[in-house]
Amino acid sequence: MTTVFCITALTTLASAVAAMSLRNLVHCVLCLTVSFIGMAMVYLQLSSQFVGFAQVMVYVGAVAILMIFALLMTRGGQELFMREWRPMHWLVGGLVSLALLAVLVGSILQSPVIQNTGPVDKVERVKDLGQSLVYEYLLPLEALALLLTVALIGAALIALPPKQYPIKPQPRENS
Amino acid sequence: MWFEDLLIQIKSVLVLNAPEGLRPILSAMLSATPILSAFGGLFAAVTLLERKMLGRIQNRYGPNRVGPFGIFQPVADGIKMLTKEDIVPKTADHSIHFLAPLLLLLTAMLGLSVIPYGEKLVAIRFEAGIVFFFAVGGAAELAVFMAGWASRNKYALLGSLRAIAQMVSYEIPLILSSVCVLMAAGTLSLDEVAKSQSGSMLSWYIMTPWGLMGCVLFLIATLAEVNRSPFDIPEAESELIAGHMTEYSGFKYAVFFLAEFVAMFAMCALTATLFLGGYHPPLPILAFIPGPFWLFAKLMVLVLLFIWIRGTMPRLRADQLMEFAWKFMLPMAVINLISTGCWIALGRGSLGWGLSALINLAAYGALSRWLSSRPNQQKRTYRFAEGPMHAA
Amino acid sequence: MNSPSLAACLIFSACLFCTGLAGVLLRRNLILILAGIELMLNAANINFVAFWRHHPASDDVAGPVMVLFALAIAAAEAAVGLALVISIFRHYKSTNPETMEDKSS
Amino acid sequence: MNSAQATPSSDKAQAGPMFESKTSDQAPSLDGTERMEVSMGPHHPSTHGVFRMDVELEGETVVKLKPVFGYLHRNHEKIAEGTSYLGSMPYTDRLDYFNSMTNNWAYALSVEKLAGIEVPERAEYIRVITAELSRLQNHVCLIGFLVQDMGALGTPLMYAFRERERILDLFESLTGARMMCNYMRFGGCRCDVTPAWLRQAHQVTEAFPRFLDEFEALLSENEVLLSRSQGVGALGQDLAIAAGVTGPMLRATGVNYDLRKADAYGIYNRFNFRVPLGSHGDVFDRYMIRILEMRESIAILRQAIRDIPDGDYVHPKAKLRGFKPPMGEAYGRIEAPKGELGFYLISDGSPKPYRFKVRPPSFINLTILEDMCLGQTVADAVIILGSVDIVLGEVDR
Amino acid sequence: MIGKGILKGMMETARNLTGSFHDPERLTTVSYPEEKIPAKENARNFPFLVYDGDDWESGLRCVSCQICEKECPPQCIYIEKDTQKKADFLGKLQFQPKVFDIDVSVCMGCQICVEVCPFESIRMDRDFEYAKSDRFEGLLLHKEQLAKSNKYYHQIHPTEATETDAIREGKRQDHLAKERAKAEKLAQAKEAASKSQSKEPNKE
Repeated sequence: MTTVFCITALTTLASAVAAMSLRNLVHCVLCLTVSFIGMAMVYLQLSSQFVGFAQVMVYVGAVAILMIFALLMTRGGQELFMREWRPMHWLVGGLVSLALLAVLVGSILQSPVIQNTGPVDKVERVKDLGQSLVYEYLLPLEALALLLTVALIGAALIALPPKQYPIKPQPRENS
Repeated sequence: MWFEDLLIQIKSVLVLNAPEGLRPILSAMLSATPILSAFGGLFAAVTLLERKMLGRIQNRYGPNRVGPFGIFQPVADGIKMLTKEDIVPKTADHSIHFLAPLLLLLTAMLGLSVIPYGEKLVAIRFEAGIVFFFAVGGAAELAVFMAGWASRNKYALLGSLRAIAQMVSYEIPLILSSVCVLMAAGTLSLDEVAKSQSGSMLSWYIMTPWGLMGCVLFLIATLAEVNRSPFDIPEAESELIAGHMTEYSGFKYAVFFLAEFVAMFAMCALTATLFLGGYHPPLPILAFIPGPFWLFAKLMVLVLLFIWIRGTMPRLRADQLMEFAWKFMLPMAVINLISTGCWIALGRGSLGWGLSALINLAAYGALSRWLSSRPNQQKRTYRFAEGPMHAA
Repeated sequence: MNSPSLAACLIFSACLFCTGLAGVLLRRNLILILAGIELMLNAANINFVAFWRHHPASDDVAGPVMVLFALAIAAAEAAVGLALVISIFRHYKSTNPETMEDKSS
Repeated sequence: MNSAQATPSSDKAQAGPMFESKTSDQAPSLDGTERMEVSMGPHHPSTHGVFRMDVELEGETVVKLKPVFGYLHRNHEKIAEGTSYLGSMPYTDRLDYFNSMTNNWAYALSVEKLAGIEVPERAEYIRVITAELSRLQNHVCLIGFLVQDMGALGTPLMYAFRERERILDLFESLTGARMMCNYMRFGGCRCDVTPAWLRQAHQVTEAFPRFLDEFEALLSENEVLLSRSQGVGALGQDLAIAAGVTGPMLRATGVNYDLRKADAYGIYNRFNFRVPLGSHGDVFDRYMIRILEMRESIAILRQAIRDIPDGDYVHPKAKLRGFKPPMGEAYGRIEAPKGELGFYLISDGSPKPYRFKVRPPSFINLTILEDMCLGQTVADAVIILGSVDIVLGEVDR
Repeated sequence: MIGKGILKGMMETARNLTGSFHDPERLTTVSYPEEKIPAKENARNFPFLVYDGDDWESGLRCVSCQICEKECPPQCIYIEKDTQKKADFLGKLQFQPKVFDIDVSVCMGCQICVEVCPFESIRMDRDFEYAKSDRFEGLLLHKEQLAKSNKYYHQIHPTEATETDAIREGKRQDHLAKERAKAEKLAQAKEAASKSQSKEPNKE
């Protein structure tokens, strides 16, 4: 439990909360990005470099950008404002998640796992990671590759506009 | 070697004399300061050099008013930029408008921290250094978006969306063409990559067919990634005024400019590390000249190449740019991976060299044939009028 | 480097998970709902790495590998999910899940 | 084209930040994305002067384009009706300020038609030489600007200006001014050319083909330029003829129409030259037609400089002051570098024209801008505008 | 092969880059204030008024006929006649301008005033460095600023000035001849008169 971790964790949490509660959707996505970066830093502190960098690459470089594009394409900028404020809705939702949090924290603190293991001195090696990917987890890796391909094609197909451009120039009336 | 040892000695003396608590911070700062100041100075020099060289290409002198041969032009530019009024549009999102250039600069500068400047001179020795480099580069897209969106200007938004689309699609060939080097070196760490090219020029990866093709692809993708001509579509001044930088002025604009140049330096340094032997001299005899010098020399050669290209080329259209990325760069990069694989599998000898060259040439020939058979790449012949005029 | 204790990591990830859950429950915009799901996924990922870090077995990298898989799946999910959002928006002219109900009835 | 094209979506989106605009009254197109209205100009780096294009974009595709001009309106025609015939001559310099020589010639030609003035042979030759020189510098600069619009950072433009400078030097040593020459007079020219000047003109002419070769090596095969210009802004023959398009733009569509051949005004029937024709009518054809025309102009220049006779440079009876043409009307036209440039004059016998009308080629070539730009992207609209070859002084008058 | 055209273009720019260091044809610009392109002899910019001799006021050729004022297309010339006359180079009494202003912010340098001037008094200057901090008063040139000597005229446009001098010399010769003829006539008439009457003395 270091100060660095405290700072990272608090920043990450704060920006996650902001991402879920700000009114301006673009701000939400930007805050979400900050919390993704914060999580990557947590990975680094857990001495898992490659995962941390991959996290930044995938979430900041791809997912956040994708969200922003989706936001702009769906005129998200204009639906910024929560039109109606329904306290009951918020109360129930908030209570549910707070309750879950209480349950989780309680069970974590009571669990025996956290008592008997201290941090082990080990570092994730990229070489080991790669080798286990292609030896141990080859089948999941291939399945994942397939999944990604299918998802890529599927996403492109779903998002394809119903009509094709470019627009043909119209003939002039009476020329 | 002596140069690197000297630097390390200085640093250790300074750090060891500092109080215990300050040491990590001091150490980090001492690593960062020389890099930042070197690249800051390089930025100033290159802005002048670029204008001079473009001027010469265009049969002009270039800046020659401030100081002898205009060498103080960057200083004058700096003063001008700093004293200019900082105008922020009224409807802009002020905080994001302010943060965007800083974030862009930050991402550009973070990339510099993993480049090996000498055998012992690496700011941060990550095992997955190149992944860090690309991951940080990915955040630049976000900064560009922030700039374009927060300006509340149609040109800025259009420019930033174009920039993002361009950077995202060129990141794929960029990474794929660097993967061939990683395959050959068998590591993700940049200083290992540089070390694997020690010896003479012949052991640089650019001396192999796949390395040459990879280097060309990497450079083209770099041009697109740092928005240099002919891929400067995000800032296409004839269409979009200045793209995402339209609403920036004064200091913030200068920061954008700086970030762009630093990103270019970082990419060039990466290219030099991956393909041109990094800090190694071209001949072992020249090893008495310190490594950082060689890296910067290679970097400058690449920067000059970029300036030369900028002075020559018209700009592609946004959709043609994407077309080029997907129809030429991506297949070529994938084929290059195969050719690298052949080279490695055949024992890195002349047989592998030949096969790799063959694969690359065949692929390049086929792709360029296919691309130049498209309707907008035709060689046309023109006729001259015969017979009667069109009746008026 | 002294890394954070397991309990801290777990509590941190629980907090993140609940934030994501709250977002999914409370916000009425499909993109933000997706963002909440991403947060929850990430919270789970942190647990993977934390458990791996604190596990005594030294040569095993199951945790990071799981995270990598989860990352890939999350990326695929985001791509398809956002494509769906766009397609829904084209159909209903809104990204609010409640207005969709209204229209379909 | 989809149905949303017809809906009135304009007028409102112009002011105000783009995200706050009320969307309910704006008809989105089928895929739910909004159209963006962009005003390109009058202070936009691409618009060749104070010219504005109101562009409506679907993504980056142009679906509507309205050229707006008049920012440079200087009342040329009305001013001309209030001054003497000679007094309008310097004003014609400022129509198409790249080609004051051809403007002068067109005006002088129509006044000569009106008053029935003969032009001495030497003057005709001088006119041909100066006109073809200005055609060279106009075309080469236009190509420079066009490639600049494609984003080439001014390198071709600088080369073009380097060559143009030599021609402007010629003009300066002949007429005293580089651009606003004010050189033609009714019945001839203002001053005579010297043998030294002719030698210099010969040198410039002989050096030009080498420059053109270099210029083509820089541009004509460049893949980027090819893909930017081929198939972009194609214009059909029928539309071009119907809209009254003239000049290289018309010839790029394949219509064989060149006033130097069709009218054979001046002494153009004495020269041996060809008229290049395109077949696609796109930006690349316009570019190539201009390159080829320059080569033909060089052929004309060689013949003219070789054959120029001695004699008067201005009709001895031509009057400078108190010039009063008889009552009547006349329309004189020439093949200016940009197209057919005509002056229509009505005289009531007084020293001032009763009616003075210019038929500017750039203005009329500009009228079909929208037809060429529809369905293309914004970036294309910029280079299509560049390929039309407009000079706002002539468009707005 | 894709890329061939691009390489060709890059060779072209490289040739210009290197050429700019040794080939004056490829570096046509000059560093302006220190170095100036020698002016062409015919170069014209704004009009000036020529005077003969050393004193600009008495030597001014302008006789205030106001033809240039009338013919000037942008009407940038403003002339007021003086009531006092002065003798011109032929000894004839002529008007002189009291005010002769040219607004060079309006003048377009078309040279029409020069062409129409019957007294060779207005000519084109080639000075172009007219930047002023006051664009109204500063650019409105009065006759003391406009008046420049014939020597200066010879300096800037030698051929044209020599021609002009020849014309004026011709005019003077004509005039002298005419005077002589007149004087002879007068003398003859006088003689005749004195012969016939020899009463009235000449009033002159």
